[in-house]
Amino acid sequence: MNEVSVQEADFDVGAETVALSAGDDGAGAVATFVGLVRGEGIRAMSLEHYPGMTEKALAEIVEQARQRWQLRRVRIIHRVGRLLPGDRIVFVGVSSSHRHDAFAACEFIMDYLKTRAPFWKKEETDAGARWVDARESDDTAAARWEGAD
Amino acid sequence: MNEVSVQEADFDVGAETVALSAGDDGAGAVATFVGLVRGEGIRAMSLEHYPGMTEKALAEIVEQARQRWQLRRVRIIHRVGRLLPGDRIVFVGVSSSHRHDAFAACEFIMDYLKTRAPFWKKEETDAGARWVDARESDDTAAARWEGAD
Amino acid sequence: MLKLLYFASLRETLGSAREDLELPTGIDTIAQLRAHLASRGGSWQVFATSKSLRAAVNQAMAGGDAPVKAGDEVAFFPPVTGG
Amino acid sequence: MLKLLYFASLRETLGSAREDLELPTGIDTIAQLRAHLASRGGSWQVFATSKSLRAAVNQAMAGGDAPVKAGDEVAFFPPVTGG
Repeated sequence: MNEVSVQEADFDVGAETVALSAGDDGAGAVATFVGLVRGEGIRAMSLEHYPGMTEKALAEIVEQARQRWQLRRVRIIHRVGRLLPGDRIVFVGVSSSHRHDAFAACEFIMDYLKTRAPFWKKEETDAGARWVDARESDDTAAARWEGAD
Repeated sequence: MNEVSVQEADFDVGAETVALSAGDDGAGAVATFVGLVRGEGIRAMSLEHYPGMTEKALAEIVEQARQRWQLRRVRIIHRVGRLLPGDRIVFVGVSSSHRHDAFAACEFIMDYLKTRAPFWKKEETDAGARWVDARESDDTAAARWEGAD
Repeated sequence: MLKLLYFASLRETLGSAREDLELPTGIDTIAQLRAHLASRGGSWQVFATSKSLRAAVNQAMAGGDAPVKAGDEVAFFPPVTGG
Repeated sequence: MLKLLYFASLRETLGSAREDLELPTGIDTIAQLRAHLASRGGSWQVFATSKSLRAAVNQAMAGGDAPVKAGDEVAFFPPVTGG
């Protein structure tokens, strides 16, 4: 099964979560994350990416997570195109024998995805369209994994 | 909606995850955890609990999580009775505006549930039935939240 | 009267899930109640010998110093293993 | 020949998503390529003025010292904001 998908289509959170442990009775722990478009005066959001590099960057992040923790299955789905408030943007799911590895890897993947995978968000507001600025807090979140665990 | 359920029945992971953000466009982040029965020479597992205290203990853990982080919705489902390898045992889901709060609260709730909620597991193996011993690593995991974040 | 509950391996060790106990004079804490139960001898000595046994008073975790009084619900059980 | 790609706000600033560039002599690194592009003037000066602009060579993040050679795919873009 493909670990990484970049797609316009929505995804089935339940099916993706269940697939992380289906048929694997060594998987005692599944941690997942879903990121959604928040309202906050936003009418819509458009996600652009760098086809080719995106998939490589995500696969590289998964590889790094596998080197740090004992993982069984990993799944990343990131949507691109135009999304509305409440729409799902990203799914990250990790299965492991033990919960700490699943939690840590899931958060690590999100932190690295936020700072290393070539996606860009443009918001449509009542005042017009604007590109979302990168946030320093995301750099800080990613940096704390360096030397950790 | 009830935040805490203790039940024999299985649950719908997808529906529970979706419900954490449905109709709330301020929810930008949903973190979930599913714990499952691992095989490892186990034929089945029976979960006993202390009705009344269990629900209070879980509600208290949710309350503590809400005091530590900015959370929107929280959901805990814990199954009791006889379960087979691969069966789901527990679901913890948290929604928040931001991912760090969702991740931290979800892991905190699991760590505290493991050490403070009155559930007991009995495994059925080929060599007979045995009560599962509490693990020191669970105490360590719960203790690290004291004074943290 | 005290409502006493025993769970999991302790329930099996004692062969009892619950009992109603007329609270004897001089028993005001969990520690004193444990000593009283241990004095029954046989499998009840687990209340003296087990260091890991936990207690709850009225469905909240309680240490040895926790007060017990008539009308309370007191539970004893091994360390929890849920999740 | 170099394949150049521009993304997001940079693409809009330049009014260009991609171009094929005959690599001028003396340009061996990302930093030199940036200086060359900035020398076009107008909106291209963003390559000199923007501190946050990122680069990738053959789809891997690259710093200013990273070598570039004919046949490479080089991309420039603002800091990423996915997730």
